[in-house]
Amino acid sequence: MSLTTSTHDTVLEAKGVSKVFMTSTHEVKALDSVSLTVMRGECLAIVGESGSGKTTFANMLLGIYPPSAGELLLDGAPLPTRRTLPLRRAIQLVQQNPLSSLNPRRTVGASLRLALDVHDIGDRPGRAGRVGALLEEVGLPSEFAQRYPSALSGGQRQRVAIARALACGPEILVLDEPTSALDVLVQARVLKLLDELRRQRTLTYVFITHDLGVVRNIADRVAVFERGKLVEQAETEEIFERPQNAYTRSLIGAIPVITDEELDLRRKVMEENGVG
Amino acid sequence: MSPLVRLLLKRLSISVIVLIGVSMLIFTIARVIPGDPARIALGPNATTEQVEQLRDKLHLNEPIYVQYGYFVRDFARGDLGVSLYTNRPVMTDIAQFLPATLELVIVAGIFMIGLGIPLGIASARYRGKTADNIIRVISLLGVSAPSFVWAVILMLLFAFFLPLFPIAGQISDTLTVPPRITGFLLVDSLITGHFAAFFSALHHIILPAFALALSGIGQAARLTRSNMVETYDKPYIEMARSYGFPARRIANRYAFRPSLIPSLTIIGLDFAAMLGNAFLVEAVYGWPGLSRYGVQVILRKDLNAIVGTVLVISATFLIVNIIVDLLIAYINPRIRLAERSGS
Amino acid sequence: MSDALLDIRDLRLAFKGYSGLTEVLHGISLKVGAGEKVALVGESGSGKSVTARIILGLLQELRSAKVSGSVFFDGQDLEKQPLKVRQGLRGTSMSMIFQDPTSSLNPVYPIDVQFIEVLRRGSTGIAEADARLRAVSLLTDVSIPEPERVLASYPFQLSGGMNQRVMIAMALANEPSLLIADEPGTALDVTVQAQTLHLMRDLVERRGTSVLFISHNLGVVREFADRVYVIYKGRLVEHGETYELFHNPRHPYTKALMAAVPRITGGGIPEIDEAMDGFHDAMIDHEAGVSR
Amino acid sequence: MRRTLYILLSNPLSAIGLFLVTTVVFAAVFADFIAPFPSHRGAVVDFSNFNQPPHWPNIFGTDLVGRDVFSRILYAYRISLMLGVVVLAIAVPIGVTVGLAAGYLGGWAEFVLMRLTDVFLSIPPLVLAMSVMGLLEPTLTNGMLAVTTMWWPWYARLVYNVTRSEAQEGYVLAAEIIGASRLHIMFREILPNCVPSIVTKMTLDLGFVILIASSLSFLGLGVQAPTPDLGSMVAEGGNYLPDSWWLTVFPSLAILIAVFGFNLLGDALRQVLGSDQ
Amino acid sequence: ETVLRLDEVAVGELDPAKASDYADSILMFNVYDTLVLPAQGAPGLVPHLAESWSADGNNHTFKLRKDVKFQSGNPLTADDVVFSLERMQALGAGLSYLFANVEKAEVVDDNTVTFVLKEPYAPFVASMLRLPIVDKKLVMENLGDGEGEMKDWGQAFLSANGAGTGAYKVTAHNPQQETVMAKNADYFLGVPGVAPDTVRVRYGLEPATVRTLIAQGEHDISSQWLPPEVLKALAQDGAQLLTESGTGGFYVKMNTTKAPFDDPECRLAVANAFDYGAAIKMIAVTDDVSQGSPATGAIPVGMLGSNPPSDALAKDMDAAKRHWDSCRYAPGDHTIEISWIAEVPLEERFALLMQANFAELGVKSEIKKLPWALFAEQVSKPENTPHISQLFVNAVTGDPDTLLYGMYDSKAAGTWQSPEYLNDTEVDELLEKGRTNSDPAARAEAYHELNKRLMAIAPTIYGYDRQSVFAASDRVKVPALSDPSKAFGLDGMGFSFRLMEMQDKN
Ligand SMILES: Nc1ncnc2c1ncn2[C@@H]1O[C@H](COP(=O)(O)OP(=O)(O)OP(=O)(O)O)[C@@H](O)[C@H]1O
Ligand SMILES: Nc1ncnc2c1ncn2[C@@H]1O[C@H](COP(=O)(O)OP(=O)(O)OP(=O)(O)O)[C@@H](O)[C@H]1O
Ligand SMILES: [Mg+2]
Ligand SMILES: [Mg+2]
Repeated sequence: MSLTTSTHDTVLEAKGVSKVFMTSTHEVKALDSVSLTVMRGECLAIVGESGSGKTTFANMLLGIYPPSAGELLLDGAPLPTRRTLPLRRAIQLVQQNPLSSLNPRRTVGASLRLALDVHDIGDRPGRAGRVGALLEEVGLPSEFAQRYPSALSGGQRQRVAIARALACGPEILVLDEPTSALDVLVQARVLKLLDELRRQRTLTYVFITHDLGVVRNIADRVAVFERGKLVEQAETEEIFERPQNAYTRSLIGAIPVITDEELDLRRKVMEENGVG
Repeated sequence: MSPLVRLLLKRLSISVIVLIGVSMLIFTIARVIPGDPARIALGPNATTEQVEQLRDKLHLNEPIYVQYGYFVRDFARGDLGVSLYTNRPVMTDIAQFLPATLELVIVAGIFMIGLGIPLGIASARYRGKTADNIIRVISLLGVSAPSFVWAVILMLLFAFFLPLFPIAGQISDTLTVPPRITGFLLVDSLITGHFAAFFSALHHIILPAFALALSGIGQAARLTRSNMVETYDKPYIEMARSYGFPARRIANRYAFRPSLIPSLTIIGLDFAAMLGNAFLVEAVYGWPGLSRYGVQVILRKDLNAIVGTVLVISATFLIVNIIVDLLIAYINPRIRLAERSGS
Repeated sequence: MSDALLDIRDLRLAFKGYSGLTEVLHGISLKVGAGEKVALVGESGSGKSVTARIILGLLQELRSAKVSGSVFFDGQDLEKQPLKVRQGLRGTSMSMIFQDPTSSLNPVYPIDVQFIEVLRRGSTGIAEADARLRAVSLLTDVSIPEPERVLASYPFQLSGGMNQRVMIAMALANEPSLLIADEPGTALDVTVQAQTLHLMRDLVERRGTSVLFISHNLGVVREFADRVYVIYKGRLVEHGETYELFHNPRHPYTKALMAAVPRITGGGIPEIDEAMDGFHDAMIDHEAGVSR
Repeated sequence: MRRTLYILLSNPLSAIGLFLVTTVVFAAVFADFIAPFPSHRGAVVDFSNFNQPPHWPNIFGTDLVGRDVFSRILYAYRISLMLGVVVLAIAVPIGVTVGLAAGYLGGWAEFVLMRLTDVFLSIPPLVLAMSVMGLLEPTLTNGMLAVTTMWWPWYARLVYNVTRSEAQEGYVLAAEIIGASRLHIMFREILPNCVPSIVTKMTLDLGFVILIASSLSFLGLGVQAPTPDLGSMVAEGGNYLPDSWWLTVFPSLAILIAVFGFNLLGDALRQVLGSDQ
Repeated sequence: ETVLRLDEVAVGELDPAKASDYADSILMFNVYDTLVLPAQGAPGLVPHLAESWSADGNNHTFKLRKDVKFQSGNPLTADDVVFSLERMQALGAGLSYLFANVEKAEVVDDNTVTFVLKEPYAPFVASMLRLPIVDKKLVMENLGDGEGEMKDWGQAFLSANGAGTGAYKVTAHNPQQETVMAKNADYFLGVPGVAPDTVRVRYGLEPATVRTLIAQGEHDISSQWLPPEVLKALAQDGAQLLTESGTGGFYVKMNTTKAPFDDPECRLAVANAFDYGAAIKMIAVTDDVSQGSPATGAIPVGMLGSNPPSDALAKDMDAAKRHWDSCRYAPGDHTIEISWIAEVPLEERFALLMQANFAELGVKSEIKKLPWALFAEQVSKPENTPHISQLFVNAVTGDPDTLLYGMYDSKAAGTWQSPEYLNDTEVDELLEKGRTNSDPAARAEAYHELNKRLMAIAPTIYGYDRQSVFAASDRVKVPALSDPSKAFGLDGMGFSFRLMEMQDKN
């Protein structure tokens, strides 16, 4: 199922991107000259220890703040921090926390509608119908448009967040730990949905997560961050079967698993890594 | 430079800007209040030439920005001008009346914090119980009337019908007033060891200070309660409970300090608002304070005195707020240790 | 019976709200033997954390919570004990690692203040310096690189993972006989998580501590627990030895749960049918008849 | 709505609050029918029955020119409520807009707007109100305007604080990423989340506006005789303490009851709307 | 030692050249002396600092006593008198307008001084009651900053210190809080032992406070501004009531330049509609004591030119209606603006009374409360002056000229006293006659005529003749305010502390 990169062109590129945060006490180098490419239509997973700069990278992709050094390119053209509407439309985000990412005082419908209104998608009367269609697309009944986020479960909220990101018809979807707050059953449903959507709409995903099990099953390629640096980047198979970097190996070696086959795989990696 | 010092400097510079804004605003306002200050000052029988002379002397015939220039020049020399109403330097008047008001407001502030916060803590600790309900109703009643209504009600109850407290003034008439050192009667009488005067002053200040403080007490209790209740729902309180710390300790140590942070800002504002409200109470209790002077000078369009009084009150307000901010910063490590700023 | 350190019988819980009572637990009975590591797994919101909080007696004080059933600890019915006794157990004989690391530490006190206070619960009158030394060694145990710096920090200055490790160290500090660990690894990387599991296992072996381990990370459960209870919407649906349960899940919910875990060997995202057939089936106990 | 009502009525304190507020509003609206002496709202003098303690039919006594205090209190409620409503209707939108803009836009807008707010907040309210009156004729309308001038900064500050914390929420970021305009984010996304705090403060404030307005009328600004006004009644009656206590005590209690009612209601609303500042 | 405590509503102005109101007068009469004093219990003036005086055309010469020393120890000389007048004229504040007609004062010798008037002015000697003599030497030593030779004329110094010959010395003065005075042992007339040793005048006490303090024996004499109800309550509690008979009245002034009051018939109509009886009832304190007595015309009873008490004015609705019928405006044409001074709550009640009375004529009115300063400003232009202003006016020297000239002379319009803007040649002529004719009988005649004319054209509703009522504790006896035979015909003079007697009860 994984798509080979050769048939796809580069859609997004980071060239030596760094980010330094200045706090009153010290400087935090959150990202240290990271260069990576994202191919059109692929799912690139970003994994790494906590605090390694994954969210920072995502935020810069979305223009929330500018890189301290380096540059970002979209389709080969520089990606400014101040986004025009079409650029905004092109890259969308699904946030980590599904509760806070939805306005508690606005109905689900209103939140979805916003994207349509801002980007002037469809004609005004048609938009209500589109909202319903979007909800159905993420597997929710269209009546949910009338509901407030507080009346939804975590998984349902996350689906609404996905629907909203999809509403403007983006090319690239940045997903920052979209399932970490969900239990495995719900997580499986959301992942399935994401996978299907990607196929249907030929989307490009930048998928940030801690869960290597998830990575294994959804990503085409994996980028591993450690302390602000990109330490390894390879196709998913490669990462799991033949991890090159020591940190990557230790990650894979420590994944808690539930089946014997998985145990075998893990053991293999651990042995290569020299961990007992 | 420690973050606290940095914060202090930042707040101070902002306050200076605000104070400049206040001075411009009040300067303009004082000059658009109808009524010719010169005419009012000279009395109804003054001739037009006399009025014109005084207007010239006060630069009233010049454009307002020029007048402001004169004001700034004099202010830089520590001169606020002469009050047309008392014929004394405004500084002298303020020095005379500010301490009485501050004394009243500070005692009221002590009531507010000393009673309001413990009541709020108790209320939160026993939330849902009878004690909580009683405290809630009391504090709600406290905030349900302005200080002057409380002043009148308290006076009626505790000075007229039940003569426990004197009804007016700062000190009993029969006592000699201690020499003026700080201007704060309570302090001066203590310094000079004049205990009769001290107790008399204390006796006199209780009722007005309490009237002034009542809504503040209610407000402080309510705020403390609601913030504490919110804090009680925080996981770290549950965690403290899971370690079996006694309820008292949890209330006073674990829950109180975090809940104080949001309360403090409002309590600070309230405290400062008392400065403005004091005049109503001062009027009822014949308290020789600044707020009353302020109202008098406004009615008489005593330009210099208006500007001076307002500046002093604003400055006090700002100082109180700076103190509160520093306190918050001190309690809240987040502000003390790192002010987050994006690059 | 008496060998179970913790014995929960027919625990029920309901919350009073504006819309009336909402039942959350519908009669949970579970046991944790001395020195045993028992896991409680299940969907989010199924009642795992509330069960833990009831054991510590934290929920009972909530006016909106209606609790019934009994909790035996060391043969004593806790519900019948005076508050003082219950409070005395907390932090000494039982302690808990809370689910949300950052918000479970007091934001206005540095770690050392909080840590020392916890240590004093265990050994009253311990000198400040000794307590500090002990805290340092405990933090080192949970792989914290600069324990001194961490002690001097406020929670907001530490990462979620660090805070979680601090909490784990605190919970282990007084070597309780019952440790309740509510999702102790959520904020940790897999490597650090493995380290903390190792630490808990060590405590169990050394001190005979019992652990009630709550998680929805089935991989971790499988590696750590001796026995597993599966909970679904306030009811236990399956129970058994870890190996048994993972190799032969029998309840439809357990099966679905197992199937939903993405495997690192690949195979795509598992298919989950939307209909939750049989999730409400009666409980399946792999040990029925086996007396413990 | 029915749920709200149900919740209000199920708690005795909020039920009392609702009852008091309803009573006060009812009294104000139907004063013409309830007041035993409707004409006493105006310039009636009756020197055969002046300065009398409570007696039938003047249950709250009579004032210094012989008017029924009870009737006047009923009519005073009318003025007070109107004043409160009008002042808030002007002050709140101004304050809210300033607060939203400062809190959300940050930077220079924040600096300028909040310093401006600080300037207004740090001038004693009465001075501020008087200065406005200084530019205008002393009438009821202008009195309202004056009170409004001193009132908006409080809302600016409140909304500013709420906005600042709301702006950190994910939904704001989400709207930004979608590309929503700043106006949309301020007024459609953030504002609804400030509403509970605002509504609560408004109920609490309604009482205080009444009080401040009366302090103004003491200074000759605002409501003019013979229109009854609670604050002036208290202030003027205060001169005749303790002998003619009814002149102050009843209007004081009237203020207390009305404001207490609004506060109870505000508290209850705060719970229902789920906003504890 | 005995302490007398009293209070005044206003701020105490200590500078004698700026003294204008009652509180200032009390300070002035005790700290300073004047050349003459009003006779007690009778009209006329008696010598004081001046032993004798004589008039020669426009020149008035006063012979000073030789034994008078200022509180500073400096002897009083003619130089001081001249200085006091010049200072008064230079500052132009307070009651200096009384001396606008004085060309100059000249030192004849150390003890003789001559005032040269520009025009004949019959009640000139009475106006000496308002020329307190200040200590020139002391003032010159304490000149403050200012331009010109006289710098600030000692204003800064005199606003905080006394420089007089008076029976009491200022020991502390805070214009808004209190003034404390002590006996001057070296007073040239001597101060009796029973007079209070110390006097404390407090400012701005609330009526309720004064009421309670007196009842509790912590206060001695109230101001005259206590509302009648409070006085009544105090009297019932056993306080004594002191009175000072009026040299003035309560005047309801109509703006004669504004319709409908530019028509005398309309003015007469409302003057007749005014319920004089209710007004008297309103100000009654006890059966015997009242804050006023029925007015008989423009001049208070007992003053030169007044009508007898039997001519008391009364409400007459028929007459009122008749007058309005002959007025060129219909009752509904205008809304009458009735102002009242915010500092005088009693006036609100009169405003209400008028509103009710006028309504009987079908006249609509609206009430407007004005703080004093705003009022004083507004009345300087006829178009800003309300239809109706309420004022208490008195003769500052006891002579009708000082009462009426300022109110009704067309040249005096535009001050707080004259919101009528009356412009009537006959009135002007009579006023001129009254002030220039030196023959008392002719003056009396002129004022009678004036009184009649003022009744006929009714620029004012003459509410009542004012009488000041003070509540006092029984610690103090004030013959000048309780015994008519000891009373002075001048406001504030009754508060000569040296004539008071403290009953020491401890
Ligand atoms: N606004 C900021 N100011 C200062 N430091 C920041 C800021 N945002 C992030 N950082 C720091 O930058 C580093 C990278 O943070 P980031 O959130 O990108 O990590 P992450 O890889 O997303 O971690 P996690 O997996 O825990 O979400 C961290 O050390 C963090 O403390
Ligand atoms: N204080 C409370 N008031 C009302 N309902 C509550 C309260 N605490 C918990 N609940 C409800 O009880 C149910 C069980 O909550 P609990 O926290 O035990 O879930 P959980 O199994 O720990 O889930 P998760 O895996 O997400 O932590 C949930 O539906 C929750 O909404
Ligand atoms: Mg992140
Ligand atoms: Mg949980």
